[in-house]
Amino acid sequence: MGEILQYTWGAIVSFVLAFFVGITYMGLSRIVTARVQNRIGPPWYQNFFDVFKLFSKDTSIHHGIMHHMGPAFMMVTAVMSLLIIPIFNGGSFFTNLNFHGDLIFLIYIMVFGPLGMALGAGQTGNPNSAIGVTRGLSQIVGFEIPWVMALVALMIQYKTTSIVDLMNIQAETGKWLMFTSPFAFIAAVLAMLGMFRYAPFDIVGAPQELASGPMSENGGKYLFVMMSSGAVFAFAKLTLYVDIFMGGANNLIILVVKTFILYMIPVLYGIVSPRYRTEQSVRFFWGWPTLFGLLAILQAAFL
Amino acid sequence: MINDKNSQKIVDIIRNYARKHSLWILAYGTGCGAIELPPTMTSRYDAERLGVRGAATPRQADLLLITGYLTTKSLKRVIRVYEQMQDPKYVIGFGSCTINGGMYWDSYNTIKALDRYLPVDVYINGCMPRPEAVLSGFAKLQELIQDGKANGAKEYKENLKWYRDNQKKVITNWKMPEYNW
Amino acid sequence: MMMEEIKTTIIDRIKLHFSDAVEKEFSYNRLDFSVKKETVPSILFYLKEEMGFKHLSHISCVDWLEEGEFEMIFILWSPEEKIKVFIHTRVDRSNPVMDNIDMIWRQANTYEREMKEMYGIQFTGLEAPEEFLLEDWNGPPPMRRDFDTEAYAAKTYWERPGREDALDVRETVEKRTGEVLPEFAKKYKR
Amino acid sequence: MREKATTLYIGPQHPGITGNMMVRLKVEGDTIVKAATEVGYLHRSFEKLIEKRNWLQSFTLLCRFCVPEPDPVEESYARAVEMIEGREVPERAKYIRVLVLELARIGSYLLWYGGQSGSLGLYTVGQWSVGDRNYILDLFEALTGARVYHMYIWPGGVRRDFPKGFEKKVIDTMDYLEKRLDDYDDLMFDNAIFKKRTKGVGIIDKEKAVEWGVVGPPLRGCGIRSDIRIDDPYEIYDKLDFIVPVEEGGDIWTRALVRRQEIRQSIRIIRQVIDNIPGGEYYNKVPNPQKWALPKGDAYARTEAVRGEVGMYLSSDGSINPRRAHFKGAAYVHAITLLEHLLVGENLADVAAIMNSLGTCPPEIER
Repeated sequence: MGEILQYTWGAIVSFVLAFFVGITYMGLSRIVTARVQNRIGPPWYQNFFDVFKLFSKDTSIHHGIMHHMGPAFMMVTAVMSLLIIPIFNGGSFFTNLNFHGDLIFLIYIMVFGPLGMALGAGQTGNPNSAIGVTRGLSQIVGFEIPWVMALVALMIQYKTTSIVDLMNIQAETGKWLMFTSPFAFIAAVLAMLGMFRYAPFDIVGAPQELASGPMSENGGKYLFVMMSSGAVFAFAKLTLYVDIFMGGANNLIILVVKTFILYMIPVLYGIVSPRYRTEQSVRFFWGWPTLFGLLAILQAAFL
Repeated sequence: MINDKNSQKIVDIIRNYARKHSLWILAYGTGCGAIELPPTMTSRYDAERLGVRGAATPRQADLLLITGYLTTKSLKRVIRVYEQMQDPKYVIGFGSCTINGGMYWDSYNTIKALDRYLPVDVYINGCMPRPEAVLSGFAKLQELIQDGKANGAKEYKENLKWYRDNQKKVITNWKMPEYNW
Repeated sequence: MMMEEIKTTIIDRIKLHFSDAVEKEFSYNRLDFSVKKETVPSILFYLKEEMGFKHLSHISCVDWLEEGEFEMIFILWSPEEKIKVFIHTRVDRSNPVMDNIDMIWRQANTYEREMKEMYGIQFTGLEAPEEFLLEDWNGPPPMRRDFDTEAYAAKTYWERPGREDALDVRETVEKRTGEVLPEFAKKYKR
Repeated sequence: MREKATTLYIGPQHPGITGNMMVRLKVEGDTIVKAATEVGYLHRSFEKLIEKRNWLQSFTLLCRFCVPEPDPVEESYARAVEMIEGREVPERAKYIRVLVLELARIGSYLLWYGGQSGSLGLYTVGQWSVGDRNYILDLFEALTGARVYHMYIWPGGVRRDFPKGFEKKVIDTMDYLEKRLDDYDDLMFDNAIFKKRTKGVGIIDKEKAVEWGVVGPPLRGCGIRSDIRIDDPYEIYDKLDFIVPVEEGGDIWTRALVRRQEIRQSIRIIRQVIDNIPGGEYYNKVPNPQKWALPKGDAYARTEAVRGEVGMYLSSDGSINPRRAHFKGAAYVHAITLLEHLLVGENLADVAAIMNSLGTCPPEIER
């Protein structure tokens, strides 16, 4: 009984944490962007206003049940991946629901959200959504390959499919995996650029062509769910990267610092990049990132 | 408990505070006033400080800027766009041509007073309104939202027939879906 | 002078091929021809293909209500000779029919769509959507001189009261507020 | 297997569209098979209204023809009036006019930087350049009293002389801009992704370009040296030393390159104007505009704007009102027949970029 209670508490606390940190990061990224663009930019808590406003907006559009479910799928994905990703090193409170094989589970669950979104966007009948979703799915095909290759390399090298095991290995040897298997790290970071959908890989929701793509029919509460799931998912992904490559974190401050540094990679890269077309971005991911993924697997298999 | 009058008041204050600080403009340059929007959004004036930001589709936007004169052809699209927006929504009339026709007073193709066709919350006068004027318009709208006085959308619903009659007087071929809020 | 020679050659060649062309010279690099409307497609084609007037600069139309005619002006530009040629033609106002020239220059199609909508000039064989600038317009072609835009606007649109007497702003200010105009401002009065 | 074509509307409410117009696309997958434009959302019947105004009153309407760069329209109109009447313009006014036109060109190009890079998702350059455009607008404000609509170039000269210390302000702004332009280059023209997105997209055929009515930077981007400032010189352009840049290729990239060099040439022209400007009168005063009638006649004045050739056909019947003022904007050709032609076969993602590279300006189409 106590165990279940602890798990529940852990889930709630980590969700709230992920929500706040994720939304704050979004606000901070807006400030960083603004400063690069010679502006002052909004306050860091701007996105809380936005999220709350979206939540309090009326929503009178209804395109069918899948349209309702689309954002929900995204939220489910975000929360589920958050729950199996351990947030801190060693501590049992935030270990959450990890199990052996959770890396493989993650690979599956992380594409579940966009797939659900695709169904939802398809039902809105808006051609912009439909085209945006097909672009999004093709882009996923692009960055999934280096990403999976990086994970497979880690699995081969350390003969485990558990995130906690990987964290323990790092804690025991004192060496971060980003140094012991650098190729996997490079491949994974390049894949991360696509995962976060900042420029140059933001063709999915490009306002200039698609009027924000899959989101174009989703306003008000739908957009609230999507924004907050995006924030939670961003935090989950960043934590995952910190866990498996950067030795995890022992307390909140280290976690925030590490994730923020990681988060700045796609943000800063996005500020100075135009966007790729879909086929160009897929070609990009199947080029150097995949090569690094292959190198990582070779390193894991033969070294 | 939550429907209690006083708690509703508190909820309203918080809600209005959030709404006020997060105005998403629909990216629809209906007229020449749209030329002063890029300067308003960029470094010297930087409207993003006030939480003003562009939104790509009517579903996501809160604020419709009618940036100048509206031709009858445009008016039809603007009405459609306005009705697709989700409550709460606000309209800012931009420039003197939305107020009384401005220099287009004898043109056969532009409407002369915007508030006959759409509920306008704030007018910004001038032709062109300078970015400072635009910012002060935003600030005025924020004030109205905080006080709960920016009720254009509500008026539109209540007086829909009056607005519709006016709209249909100008748009001869009315082939549009009905308002579905 | 160089330009004079070019102009004379152009006039000679045009006169040779098109007997109804009446030329009118302007200073520097402008040359005008008036032709019958039947000649327009052939003279344009000749100018473009044989004489290097590759660039169609403008097509305009003027309504001469008093004379009962539309005047159409085609302005061509020769990138090599740096000279522009105006082709004027007159179309009967009661039965305005012209030949379509959009096979010579594709962009003439746009001009013709506008002329058709704004003046009611029919172009034989023009393939284009019905509406160009206006939508659901059921009045007379609006650019004709006999269409009164002010009366139409007064009839169709509601006008906010308060600007009827504002023909001269200074006078209106004086009248409405009782403010006395300074002396220097009075000389600008109507 | 044949895919079914979807109809996709871009505009009038669309962030990617420049201004207020619509492009109706038939799309198979990501490829456009058919494009049709629809304009008229901004038709204010200017030309009808000008017939009801007198020769000077028209200026309130003229500057609203094309909002990003109103001065070439005023210049065309003023020059057409002068042609009909035979009015002399003082030498100093000619220099000031060139200065205003070139400042407007720079301002408009800075806005174009924003549009072109924004259409490809590179918002930073746009934010910088549109922010820096304010300095040009400051100059306009000092000179004409308005940021956007200047109504400054009048028949017979210009409306006001330079304010005190204006020359130095102009030179300072030019110095600043020259420094900033290098920053834009680093981010935009040295950017591999920008090159990838623009090279080989929206190619205009060089052989057909003149016939199709392509003018301005798009034509120069095809490798044809054509600029009204040198072909049909007006004001004092024949006395100035500047280069008309030309690039071979005809795609978005070469058009961008042409514009990038032209903005530097404009700065060069402005420096020359400030160095060589003569003193004297700036305005050959017109009579009372309420009674000012022009002789019977017509004129067509062309000016090189950033979008290409803009012209004003003016016809006078000897009265105090214009008989007809017909404006031709470059976008009138570029954004309708040329755009419809260029879009076929292109990727859906490039629509906004192509429209921006052609300098589409709907208000000047519809007037």
